Amino acid sequence: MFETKEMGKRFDAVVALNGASLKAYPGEIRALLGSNGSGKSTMIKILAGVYGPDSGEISVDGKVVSIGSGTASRQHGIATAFQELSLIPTMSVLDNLMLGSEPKGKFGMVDRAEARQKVQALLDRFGIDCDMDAYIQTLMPSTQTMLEVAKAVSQKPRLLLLDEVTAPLYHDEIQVLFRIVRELKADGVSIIYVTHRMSEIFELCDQVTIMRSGETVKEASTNEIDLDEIVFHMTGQYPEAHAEKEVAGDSGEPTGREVLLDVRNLAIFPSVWDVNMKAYKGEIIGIAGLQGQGQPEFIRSLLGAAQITGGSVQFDGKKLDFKSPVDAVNGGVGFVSGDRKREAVFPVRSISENISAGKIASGQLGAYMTGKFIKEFSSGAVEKYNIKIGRLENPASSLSGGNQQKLVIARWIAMNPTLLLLDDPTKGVDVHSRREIHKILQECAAGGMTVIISSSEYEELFGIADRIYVFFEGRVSDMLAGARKTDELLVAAMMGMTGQNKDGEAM
Amino acid sequence: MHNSAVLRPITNLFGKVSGFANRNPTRMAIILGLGLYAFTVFQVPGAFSVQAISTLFMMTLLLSFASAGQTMVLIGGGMDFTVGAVMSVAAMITTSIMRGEDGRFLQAFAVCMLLGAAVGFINGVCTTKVGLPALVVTLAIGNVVTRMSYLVTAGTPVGRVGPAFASSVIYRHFGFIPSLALYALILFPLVFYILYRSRFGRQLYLVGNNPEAARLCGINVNKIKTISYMISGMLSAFTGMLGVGMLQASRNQMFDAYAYQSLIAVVVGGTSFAGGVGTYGGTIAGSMVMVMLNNMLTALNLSQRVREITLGLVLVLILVMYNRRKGVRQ
Amino acid sequence: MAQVRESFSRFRRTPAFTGFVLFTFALTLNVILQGPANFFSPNSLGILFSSNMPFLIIVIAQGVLLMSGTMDISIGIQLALVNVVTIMTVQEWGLSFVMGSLFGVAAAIVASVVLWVLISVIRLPDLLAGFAMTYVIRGVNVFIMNIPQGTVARPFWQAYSSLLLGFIPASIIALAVVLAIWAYLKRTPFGTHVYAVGANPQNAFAAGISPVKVQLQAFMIKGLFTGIAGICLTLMTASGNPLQAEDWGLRSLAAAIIGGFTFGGWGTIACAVFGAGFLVMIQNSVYFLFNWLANVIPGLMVTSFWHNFIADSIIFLGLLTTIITVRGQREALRINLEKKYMKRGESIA
Amino acid sequence: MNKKLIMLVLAFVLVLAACGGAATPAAPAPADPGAATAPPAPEAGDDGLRPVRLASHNAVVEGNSFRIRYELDIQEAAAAAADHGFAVSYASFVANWDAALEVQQLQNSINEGYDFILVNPVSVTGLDPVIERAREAGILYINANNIYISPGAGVLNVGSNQFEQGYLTAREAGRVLGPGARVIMMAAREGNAASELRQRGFEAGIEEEQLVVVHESFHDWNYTQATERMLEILNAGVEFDGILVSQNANALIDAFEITGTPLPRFIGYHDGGNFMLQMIELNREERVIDFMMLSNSPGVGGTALNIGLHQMLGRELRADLPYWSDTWDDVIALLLPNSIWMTYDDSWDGRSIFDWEDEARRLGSDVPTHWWTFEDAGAHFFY
Repeated sequence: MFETKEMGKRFDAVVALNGASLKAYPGEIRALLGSNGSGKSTMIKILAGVYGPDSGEISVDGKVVSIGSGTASRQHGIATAFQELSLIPTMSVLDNLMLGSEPKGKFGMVDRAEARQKVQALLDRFGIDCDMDAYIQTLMPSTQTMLEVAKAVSQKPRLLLLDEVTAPLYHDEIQVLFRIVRELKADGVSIIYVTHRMSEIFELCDQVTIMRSGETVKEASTNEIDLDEIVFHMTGQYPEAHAEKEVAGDSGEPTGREVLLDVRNLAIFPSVWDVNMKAYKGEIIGIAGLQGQGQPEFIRSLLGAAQITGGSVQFDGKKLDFKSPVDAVNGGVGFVSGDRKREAVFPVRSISENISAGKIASGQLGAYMTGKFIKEFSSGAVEKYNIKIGRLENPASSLSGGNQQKLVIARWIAMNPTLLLLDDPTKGVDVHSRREIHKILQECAAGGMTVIISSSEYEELFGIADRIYVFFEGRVSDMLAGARKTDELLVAAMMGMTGQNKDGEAM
Repeated sequence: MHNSAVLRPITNLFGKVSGFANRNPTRMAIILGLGLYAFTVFQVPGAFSVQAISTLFMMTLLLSFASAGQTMVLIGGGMDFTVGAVMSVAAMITTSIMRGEDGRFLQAFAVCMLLGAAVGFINGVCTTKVGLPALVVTLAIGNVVTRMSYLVTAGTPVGRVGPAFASSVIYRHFGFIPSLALYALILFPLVFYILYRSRFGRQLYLVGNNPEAARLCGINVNKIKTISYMISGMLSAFTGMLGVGMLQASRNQMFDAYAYQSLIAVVVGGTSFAGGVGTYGGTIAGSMVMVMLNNMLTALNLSQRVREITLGLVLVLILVMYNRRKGVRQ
Repeated sequence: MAQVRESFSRFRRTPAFTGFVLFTFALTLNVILQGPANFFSPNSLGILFSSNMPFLIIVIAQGVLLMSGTMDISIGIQLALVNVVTIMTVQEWGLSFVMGSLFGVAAAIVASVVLWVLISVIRLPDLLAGFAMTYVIRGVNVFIMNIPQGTVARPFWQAYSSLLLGFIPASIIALAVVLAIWAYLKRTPFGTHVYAVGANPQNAFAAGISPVKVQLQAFMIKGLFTGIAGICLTLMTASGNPLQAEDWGLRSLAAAIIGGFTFGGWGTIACAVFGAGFLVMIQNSVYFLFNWLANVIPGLMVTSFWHNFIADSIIFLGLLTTIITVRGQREALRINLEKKYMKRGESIA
Repeated sequence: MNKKLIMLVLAFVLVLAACGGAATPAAPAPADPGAATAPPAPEAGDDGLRPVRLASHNAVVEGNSFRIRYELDIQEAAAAAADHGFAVSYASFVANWDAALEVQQLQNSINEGYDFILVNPVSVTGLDPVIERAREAGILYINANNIYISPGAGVLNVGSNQFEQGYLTAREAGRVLGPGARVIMMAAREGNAASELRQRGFEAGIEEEQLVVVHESFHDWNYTQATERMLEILNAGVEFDGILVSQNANALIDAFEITGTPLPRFIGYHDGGNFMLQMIELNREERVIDFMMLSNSPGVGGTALNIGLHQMLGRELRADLPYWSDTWDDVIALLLPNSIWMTYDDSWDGRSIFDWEDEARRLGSDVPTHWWTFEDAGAHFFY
């Protein structure tokens, strides 16, 4: 059996794991549950050898081991299917599935026939209909995910970690996956199954381990626990999925204010199918939902960074026609990304330059712009919004994640845009900074700015959002406002447990 | 890691030097350059003279002019291999327009700027829009430019620069300050202005550091990069004019070696291939290192083969001190 | 018919497609300008192969490095190194040509391993490391051979440019050897690891593959191929020259990129062959273009500046075309994907 | 293990190929120049002129005023051949210092059935296979300028006497400076045959005149590099009386102008009009600097063409020519004397150097040239 005890892991200021534990017995399927940021992904990555834990111990069959690399993880019989996939897109299916474990043939060659046979058997077993010589990048996302699972299974693990693999899968593929997982279970393999889909837990799993805020809060057999209780342990609230929608009469839309943004039947292939939304001036709109339900694409489409494939958007009374973020910024839109490293922060540039990036971005190219100006501008912003961050001339990379995020928010607030878009801005940000960020956003809204904030941590939306749109599978599954802003309704909508989504539709 | 007691002090020292080089590339380059000169003087005492320092100063200036555009392009995350070709073509244009008469300087200047901007524009469009590696694209464009210069000049460029223009480059004020320094009084502030005092420069650093973030900030990344190539083209063209002002008569491909020379000077000055980091001050110091290195190799009176092997090894050594890419495991 | 279309559309998705299109264009141009009868004569084909074999193999060698995510611009002067070592070991030590060749190949492998240390172990920027190496090797070459000299025994060079069975260029044996080695390597784990390392060293490392080790293998194979190319060059010229082929370093890189390689993990040996073929065919076409012009217009005195200008312009345009075809490919891919997606969605609904 | 196997296979294949090649009859290489080149003369055309298709192959043209003039001289000589019953059509191909491309182009020209191939080769070796094929195809093949030294190739070379260029310069330096004078020696390129030959000439002259070389450097035939090297030598504070340089002397003079350093008493040699002009201007007021202006005449190509035309008429080269090469065994080389040269005291025609000013101005960066006419070539070189 595999066991982790008292695991601790911090990323900068954020505590991801705080004494969490997990057990996996042979021949059982264990659901690992938790809301976003509960630490379950971190746990998986520690077992996979991607992260090293700060404290705690991992034991295999009662012996304490250390897992320092992916290879070590494999050697202990652990195989992982990652949510973000470990496949190499420019290589063929065959090569990817056999990478690092090629069957040896004569003269040190790979036994192609055997490899093909193995891969074919694997593809057949998983019911994947694809050419094994095709490049991964030419395959559908769902097929890629199936291949990721197949690759993990092909390593004949004793412990199989499946991290949110069903999200991109179709109904029939999920059934195949379930069948295989059950077969593995019959063979005595331990399986840890991470999912957001509640229905799957009862269909497939024997045991559940629920995590919250980096701690393991509940372990139980699926026979002894029901959905409401699971949601309770995940969120600290009981859901009201079946509580009725009478209150829905209250749209929560403010009266007497101008509509700034009017989204109708918006579609963005292949992640957003049909979204309707209205945002008024001075309003804070929250966007909630599990990961990968189309929120990032929706927000980027408003910025002109993602191509709209259907529907229409009215912005400030005109048709929204941003060809690129340049147009959007000039049109008074600001964007704060939660993916700091890739999309927001300039790590080697100074803090003041990072804060002034919005100011730098717009205006005459030849304009005179001294370091002093930038410093004054940024220190002004820092003072005005009471952002405490290190010395202005230090590089941004010297800051913690939370402070980097404040930096990025300060960048846009200082520009005073009409519409500020935030995509999961508090991801990995500590509680204190988060509170400050909320305060800033509220001040801005009070000043007439419209804020659209998407967050994977829905609790925070209650605090700041006037209305919350809940995304599920590329559609708005519910809109919560006023009295309907309850944890229970939100959780239900996030899980797709509302009348809007029929089974099978786009599943 | 080596655990040998003999190697440890050496690796430690090297680690310290390398750390210093990465923190203060400009100062490191200055130390390196002066060190090379000190070594030269130690070996060949005659190498220390007002006249020699004046010449070295002049050569450093010329290389630093040629490297100015390269610095910008590298900061913006690109690479410009047309520097040498543009310099050579500008030199030929200058002599063939001036034909020994100073009055035609402005015409020559205008045509050279036009040429530099045009080549830079093509570089920019082909690297950003077409998305091919800058190294290969600019190399191909540089080749076409060079070939065209042969067609136009039929292989024998004509004319000379005007005498006043020539002496505005090579005359030595008070016997030792090269007149080229007067151009530096215009060029350096211009480059410093573009890099550190203009909105363009600010955007350039952001684009080089993180193009995706810059794009989402509302910076027109392709435009900024293209402009950096255009400025590089124009600066190269102007340097070509000054270069031929020094040598007075032009030849095809006369400054081709500057493509690599400028690249190394820029890298030694602390600008990284990764983009977003770098200073022009560092480039000037890096140019000095290159000039001092060549000067030392000549002063040591080496045979050509020894000279080339030494040059290669010293370059490797300098590169090891700077610009190490990060490993897979961090 | 449907099968043909299917296999064509699969071919369109491979990296070699753009190179193939360009190569076909250049080949057609060459055949037209030279006249099909002349072009396809065994003699002419034999010469085409024997005189371009070194370059072709060099591009293949460069391609192996590109697969593993690095490059070597000193590969050109390394050819001269092989040439010089081969000739001088024969001349000074009285070795047989075959033994001398083995020394030449060994020299190329040593040079490649040194560069591996600089690029993969010390992690210098590959462009500048290669530039520095060019100087070092050039100096070493002149140390070994101070002036062009030496000969290869007649039977060897005659064999190289002869036609087997009267129509097969003997030089093709070298290509066959290189391709056979590659065919073997492709079937070893190295054949896939090299792509993984080039495309995503992190993921490759996670899968238990050492990027540094794989790059060492890539550099050694590149060294071996460079050695074979150097022997071809030696057989072709039947003598030694310490300063030759230097600019083949950058040219081989350009050829590989034109053939469809990218910097890291994308591209096959076919790309190298097509890319090299394109460059060779364009140069050859330019020869025949001016040959034809001189015939058609008597008294025409075209300076050779035009040759180079036209050749380099076509090469530049070829580079641009690469991306146009690649874009078309990507677009086709997207449409394909969309279609599949829709179909799937329908069938489920 | 695998690699060993591959090596073995490779060696095996090569040996096999060699055996296969050896089986084909090898044409003996004639050492007699007359026998080497006597193809049947082509039929006369409609205009009564004998058509001769000439392919001129050059290693490089771009950036090299010598080679540009070389090609132009061949064109002029080709046009002039009409007066002697030949309609010479001229096509030129350049290999950009790429030996493989050169071989390909030469082989193409052989296949295309040119009557006369004139080669200024990339390297002084490496064309044996090509030469043999040309001979088998009955094509007249002459190697011009860069002497092809591969022993036993049996090819006729026509070139300038590079050794003499170095030698004459060093002798003139010795005459001007006197024994014991300190000189700087700037060679062209290590590892290059022409440069090496000139160096031998320089060394012979230096020894005879008892000059002392105080510094050595190289300019790679690159004008800018020559100036930079000279600047660096001046920086090094080397004391010297004169400079010996393998062409590009004018680039070195630039270095003196740039730094304002007093000129040495002697510099040589270079072949361009610019250099002549420079010397005239520097010495106009008073005698400042002695020099050697020496034309490495690009006309060798034109001369080679005219020699070839005589061979086409079936005439036989004289065996008692004074210019046979004695540097290499088995190499047939007509080394033309360097007829055009001038020093301060001794220039052509006995005119003062200042009388050459217009001529020098006209030349510019071009070089003075001289090629032997059809009549001259016939009279001098043939029975």
